Amino acid sequence: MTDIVDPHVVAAAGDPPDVPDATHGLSHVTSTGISNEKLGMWVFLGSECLLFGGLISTFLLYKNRAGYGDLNETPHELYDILFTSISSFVLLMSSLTMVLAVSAIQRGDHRALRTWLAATALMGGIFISGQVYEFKEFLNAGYGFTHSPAWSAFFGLTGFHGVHVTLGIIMLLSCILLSLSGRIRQDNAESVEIVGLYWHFVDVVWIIIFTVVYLIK
Amino acid sequence: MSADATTVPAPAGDTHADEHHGATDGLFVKTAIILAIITAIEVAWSYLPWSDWGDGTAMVLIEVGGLIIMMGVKFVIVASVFMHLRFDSKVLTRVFYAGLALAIAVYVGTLATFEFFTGGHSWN
Amino acid sequence: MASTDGTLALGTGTEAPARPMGVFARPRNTPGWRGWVTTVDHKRIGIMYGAAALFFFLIGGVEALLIRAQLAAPEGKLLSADLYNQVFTMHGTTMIFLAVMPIGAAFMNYLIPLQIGARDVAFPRLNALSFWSFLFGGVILNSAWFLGGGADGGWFNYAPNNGVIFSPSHGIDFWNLGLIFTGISSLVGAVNLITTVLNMRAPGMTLMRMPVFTWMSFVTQFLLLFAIPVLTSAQFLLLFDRLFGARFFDVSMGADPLLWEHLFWIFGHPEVYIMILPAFGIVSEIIPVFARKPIFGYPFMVFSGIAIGFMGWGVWAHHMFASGIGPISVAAFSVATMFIAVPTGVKILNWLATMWGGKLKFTAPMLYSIGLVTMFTIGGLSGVTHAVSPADTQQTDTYYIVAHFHYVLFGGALFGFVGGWYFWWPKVFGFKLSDYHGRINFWILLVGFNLTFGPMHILGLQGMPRRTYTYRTGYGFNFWNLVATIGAFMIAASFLYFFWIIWRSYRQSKVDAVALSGDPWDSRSLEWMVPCPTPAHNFDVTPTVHALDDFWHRKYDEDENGRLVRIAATEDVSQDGSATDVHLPSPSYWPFVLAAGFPFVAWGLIFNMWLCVIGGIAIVSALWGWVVEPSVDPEGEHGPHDDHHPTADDSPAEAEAGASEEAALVD
Amino acid sequence: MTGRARSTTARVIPLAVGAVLFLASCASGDNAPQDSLQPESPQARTIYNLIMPVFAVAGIVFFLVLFGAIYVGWRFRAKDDEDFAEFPEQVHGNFKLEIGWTILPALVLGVVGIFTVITIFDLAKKPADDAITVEVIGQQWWWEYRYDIDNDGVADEIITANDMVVPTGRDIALKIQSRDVIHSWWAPRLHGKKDAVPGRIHPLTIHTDETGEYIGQCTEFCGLSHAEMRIKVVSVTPEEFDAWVEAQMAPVVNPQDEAAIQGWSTFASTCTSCHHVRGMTDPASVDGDASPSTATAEFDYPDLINQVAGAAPDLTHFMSRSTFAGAMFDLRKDTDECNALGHTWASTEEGIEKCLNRTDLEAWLRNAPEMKAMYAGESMTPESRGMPNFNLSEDQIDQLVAYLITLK
Ligand code: HEA
Ligand code: HEA
Ligand code: HEC
Ligand code: CUA
Ligand SMILES: [Cu+2]
Repeated sequence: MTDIVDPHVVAAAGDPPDVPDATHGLSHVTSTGISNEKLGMWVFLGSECLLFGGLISTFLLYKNRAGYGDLNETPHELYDILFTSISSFVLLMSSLTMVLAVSAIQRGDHRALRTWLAATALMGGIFISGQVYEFKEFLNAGYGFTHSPAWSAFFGLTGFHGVHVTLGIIMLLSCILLSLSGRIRQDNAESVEIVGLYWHFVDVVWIIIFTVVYLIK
Repeated sequence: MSADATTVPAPAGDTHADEHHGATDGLFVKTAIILAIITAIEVAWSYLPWSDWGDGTAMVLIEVGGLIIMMGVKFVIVASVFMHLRFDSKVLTRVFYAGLALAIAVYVGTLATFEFFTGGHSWN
Repeated sequence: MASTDGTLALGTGTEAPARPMGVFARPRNTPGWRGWVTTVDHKRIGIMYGAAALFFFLIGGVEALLIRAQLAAPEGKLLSADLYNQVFTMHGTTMIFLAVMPIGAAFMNYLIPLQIGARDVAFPRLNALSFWSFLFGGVILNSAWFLGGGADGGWFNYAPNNGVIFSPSHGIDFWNLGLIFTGISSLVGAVNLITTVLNMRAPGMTLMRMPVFTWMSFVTQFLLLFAIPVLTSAQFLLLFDRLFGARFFDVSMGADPLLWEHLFWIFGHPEVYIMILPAFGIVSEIIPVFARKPIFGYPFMVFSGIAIGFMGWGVWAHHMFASGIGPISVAAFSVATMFIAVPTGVKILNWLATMWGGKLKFTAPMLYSIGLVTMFTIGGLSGVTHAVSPADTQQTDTYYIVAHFHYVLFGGALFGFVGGWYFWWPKVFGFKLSDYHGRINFWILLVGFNLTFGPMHILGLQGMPRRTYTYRTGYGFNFWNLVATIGAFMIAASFLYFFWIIWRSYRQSKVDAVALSGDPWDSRSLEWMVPCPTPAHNFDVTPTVHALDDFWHRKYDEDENGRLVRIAATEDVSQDGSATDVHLPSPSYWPFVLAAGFPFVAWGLIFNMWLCVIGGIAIVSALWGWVVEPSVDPEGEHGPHDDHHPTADDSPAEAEAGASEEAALVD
Repeated sequence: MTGRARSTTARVIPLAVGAVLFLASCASGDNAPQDSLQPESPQARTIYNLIMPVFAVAGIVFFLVLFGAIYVGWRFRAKDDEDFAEFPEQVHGNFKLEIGWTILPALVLGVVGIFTVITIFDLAKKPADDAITVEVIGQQWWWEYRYDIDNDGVADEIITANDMVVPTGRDIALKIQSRDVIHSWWAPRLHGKKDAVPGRIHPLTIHTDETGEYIGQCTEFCGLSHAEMRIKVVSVTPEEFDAWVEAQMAPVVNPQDEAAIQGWSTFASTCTSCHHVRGMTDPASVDGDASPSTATAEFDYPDLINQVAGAAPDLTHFMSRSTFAGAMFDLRKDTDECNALGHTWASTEEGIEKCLNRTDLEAWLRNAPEMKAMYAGESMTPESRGMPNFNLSEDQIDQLVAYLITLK
């Protein structure tokens, strides 16, 4: 077996040079050079596009089918664009704090990591509170989830997104806890980065929702 | 990332240095400012009295087109800078944008069959 | 194992986390059933996929026999209208989601890591989760039979007939929830296998050196990755409509039922290629081996597969030619659909060209492969006649369609799978299936298959609608229905024969136990380099790949005249499976526990929220256990060469992916 | 085989055509009334003319692949294990060949595609201006037809079920709709199918050249009795059609004989929560034994209680139909003699005497859910569909039938 090489050195890129095997095959190096976890997360996010796409399309198809009789207002007629703009802005800025958290742990700055994570989670929390408030306003106006296709689609889409944000907050808080217990180290900063990817994704989805669902009439 | 970085516990400081070519905190803050500005323009844009200006439908097209473009720009900025796509392997960009492109294609196709493509003899 | 990538290791390294949960002491390589429940070995998971899928195939088959018995003669009285509707719905759903897809998954799980020279998949525990959530999804779906009746809306379950008013039993809720969980299984599997193929290839294994089977699986996984969420989004809408009174499909409030049709078929058409591509991959492996020639036009085979996968996204509305989407859309989708015949034709002809000029040996796997080439072509061609949309308005929802899709699904996918069973059986179980009986079985199956589904072409063109529990004399339906029923029982007989062959071959292998070489067919790809059955660690040493069909080229080379000559004895270039110090991911309870929570959530949503709480507790505790459990047990058995593992490892991202799956089902 | 197969290529074409003809001939006329390969209208013929050449192309490709596989298999088989152990020439591919068999099918399909697109738009044309508009309304599990003869966009008061009567030689513009779930309207010898999707109106133009009955069936799965949601298009001469229209517009005549009067009042009390009879007067307004013709008060229909679709068959001119209950049962006996009477079979006492399928009609009134699978339920709820069992006495049934046969 002369052609066994150290996979540390060569990853599927043409004919490898001959280097004696040192690892018995248990490779820490991947063919693409990216870790499995990060690649897996991105692959997963690619698929999430189709999931959110389905719900966004449902909303676009139904947005004017708001109901009959007295309670026939579309979501667009009830939006408070300024309010939503502010909460969207908060969510957008949480992407900044998230990325600063990642950069902090890459520097090995654990305190900054926790601070930024907390800030991110807090901003996510503000966004969710805003959403809860908005939902309550609509409910008070008489429009619930079961009112009409338009309202089902509105609550379905934004609620679904809200659940994603909530899950993200839970992940952020877990990261803070793990960091406090010393389980997040500089050399596994990637775990924070991956949580960050999820968080940013939830944010970019909102960028789309904010424009397509709120701003465009 | 380099092989060493993944296998050998590296000394503090330079672990990922090679990975984030130029992705500094300064860049992130600048990016955020740009995003904030675009968002402000978006909201203002949507408040402009488009339909009062000239030919109504054309104006609405401009309004919507503008919003879509700004949305796209924001999306790409967040994905490339905050999500590091610009600095990472192209594979990541491909799988993610493949999903996105596919989603846009099939859903735009679907909505189009609902809205426009009746053609022929129709009762609706 | 890259899943235990050092960068992601949690913990300080000094304090190896103790047994995470007292009761659930970390399982070791336990023998017996616990070993199977806790396994994260892609091979064992593959075997479980296969076994469970075969079991569901029998259920689906028995349902098919009920259908055929009912339709043997006009005015059949075996099943009531209501029961018949449940039976064909469950037949279609079971065959597609619980039989053909998971049989494909079985092959992919077992073979992909071996063919690319890896020790396991990228995320071994997620792999186990895939299997268990498929199994429990199937349990949820079929539990309907005992809890008030199966789904009765047809496998594509159009709105608004799938609403509570029109289908007040809980059958469709079981259908919906069951398929959401099998969807999670497929999605997790897709993330896993895509990452595996991209990231875990042996040195030198470039993409264009991967076996065609791995390539087709890779394309399949992308189709799953992007198609499943579309179905899931439709299912959420239905779920909220049925269980929480939403209005997504309430026509009286202005909803449009075509939304469901679009969403379903955006998923549904890629789905049919999800079912056929692995089988295409399988025959692409088998034919070269028994033709003693390399696959003809490897790049064309690969790119046609990619093309099929790609074009498969632009044709969904060919299932809706009669649904009133308007002539412009119909024309566009018609033409798009036709052109899928082009890459598929390339495959068919390349297989024939592979055989051309070869030395053909008609073993059972080879016969089944040729069966696929010919029978699938029949189905494919009837597919093209559907694509001619004006004609499809005469064909759709008749038995002509039923004929089409059984030819592609049974004559295509299943023939390929059975061939694959014969081919890889020795690799998986260490003994060969009787080839003699296999060949006889092939002919019985071929005749039975054509008797069953051939006449359906005629029935359909004569105007027999599908999904009808009865028909009348005077329409010309009687004779051919009887023939089809006879054929169906012949298929059943041939499967009973198949099980007998397995049993007999097993006995035989015990009686005259000849040690089986790792390479019984003189094959080409890496999995044949390791012993039969495959040792737990796959490869003693990771092979370095220099060419397509690398293992073949280790055995043979061309001389000056371009003739093939043997350059090494097979044993000399094979591995003997004797390595002892290989680190393997450790078994885990959590994937099982997590998935076991699913049925409770589902039943809870249907019957009583408290059951959800039970399921939720299982899920949350499993997630927690998963996160704190290192994916390689620090106290587990492994060899002395431990120095690459300075720390106890864990992979939070794996858990996160699990968590967002969770998100999907909580929503 | 080896030698012959090659020279057979030329003979493959007739074989393929033969196979198609075989398919077509498997059913002839009478014994396959739903055959889609026996077109009898311009539209169905257009489709037929499109698909037959495609079948031929498919047949040819099939025979090429099948015989190709058999030929290759035969010619290149390994004679024995020794032979198998030898290696054939190792061909890895042939770019030109492969490009060839990529392009060739593409060209074939391109041609097929062009004709397909032409046909699609041909069939989607606007119907002729003098077309009669018929609203085709699907519901679980029967079809209702409403006519707009003069095509003024307002449905005339012609509401019928099961049998759709049309004149020959005129375009019939169908407006296909549904009141509950998706159905699909299909009369194979006239046209391909078109789904009836609730909330939408789908167009389909049919046209008959010859008088006769064209049958079909609902083909989109629509629940329990999808198998028995049948279709019958009755094509008559234009004169007969005009007569039919006139008869349909005519108001009902109140019954005269004793049993029928009894039936009338049972009907008014039991059946009118679902069924309507246009112009029916209120039996309660008949004073004493004065003639029913003196009953003048319009009948005041109660609200419909249990049909999800919101309707049950209109019975105004029930006897002008040849079938009932979603065309599942014959109303007119299915004998040559009775069929010869056409759609006016019930216009005479004698016709009714001889041809009324009394057995099934009575059985229907006795216990409808036993005759046809429906979700009628023991008690009527807003979700139930179909006609319930009213536990009527035999006398009541006789009286109801006596009444129903007056609805000519
Ligand atoms: C494995 C699954 C599978 C596969 C591979 C296919 C392959 C194809 N299918 Fe099929 N299809 C189904 C499974 C599958 N289908 C199912 C399950 C349904 C019904 C769902 C339901 O309603 O329940 C369905 C329904 C279905 C419809 C809708 C019918 C209707 O309901 O009205 C249509 C319409 O266009 C269609 C078309 C095609 C085409 C064009 C192909 C093509 O990919 C085929 C291409 C292959 C060939 C053509 C043969 C080889 C080619 C050559 C030898 C080259 C030369 C050929 C020519 C020049 C023509 N299929
Ligand atoms: C891969 C998918 C697949 C497979 C393999 C099959 C296999 C078979 N199908 Fe399938 N079928 C579908 C997918 C499949 N089907 C789908 C998607 C539909 C549409 C459903 C819908 O309309 O919603 C359908 C619908 C369908 C219909 C139309 C029903 C209707 O429209 O009313 C019919 C009718 O004949 C039929 C028959 C059969 C038969 C006879 C087999 C046979 O080949 C089955 C052979 C297998 C066996 C017979 C089991 C063998 C073993 C034994 C019998 C041993 C016994 C063992 C024990 C007792 C333990 N199928
Ligand atoms: C709860 C509603 C309901 C009531 C009350 C009802 N029917 Fe019906 N009836 C139906 C429905 C629905 C059908 C169509 C069933 C089908 O074909 O699927 C029908 C069909 C019929 C038909 C066949 C009509 C046709 O053209 O197909 C007759 C005749 C009939 N009913 C008579 C009666 C009589 C007589 C009574 C009273 C004793 C009655 N019905 C009461 C709902 C009702
Ligand atoms: Cu109505 Cu099927
Ligand atoms: Cu399809």
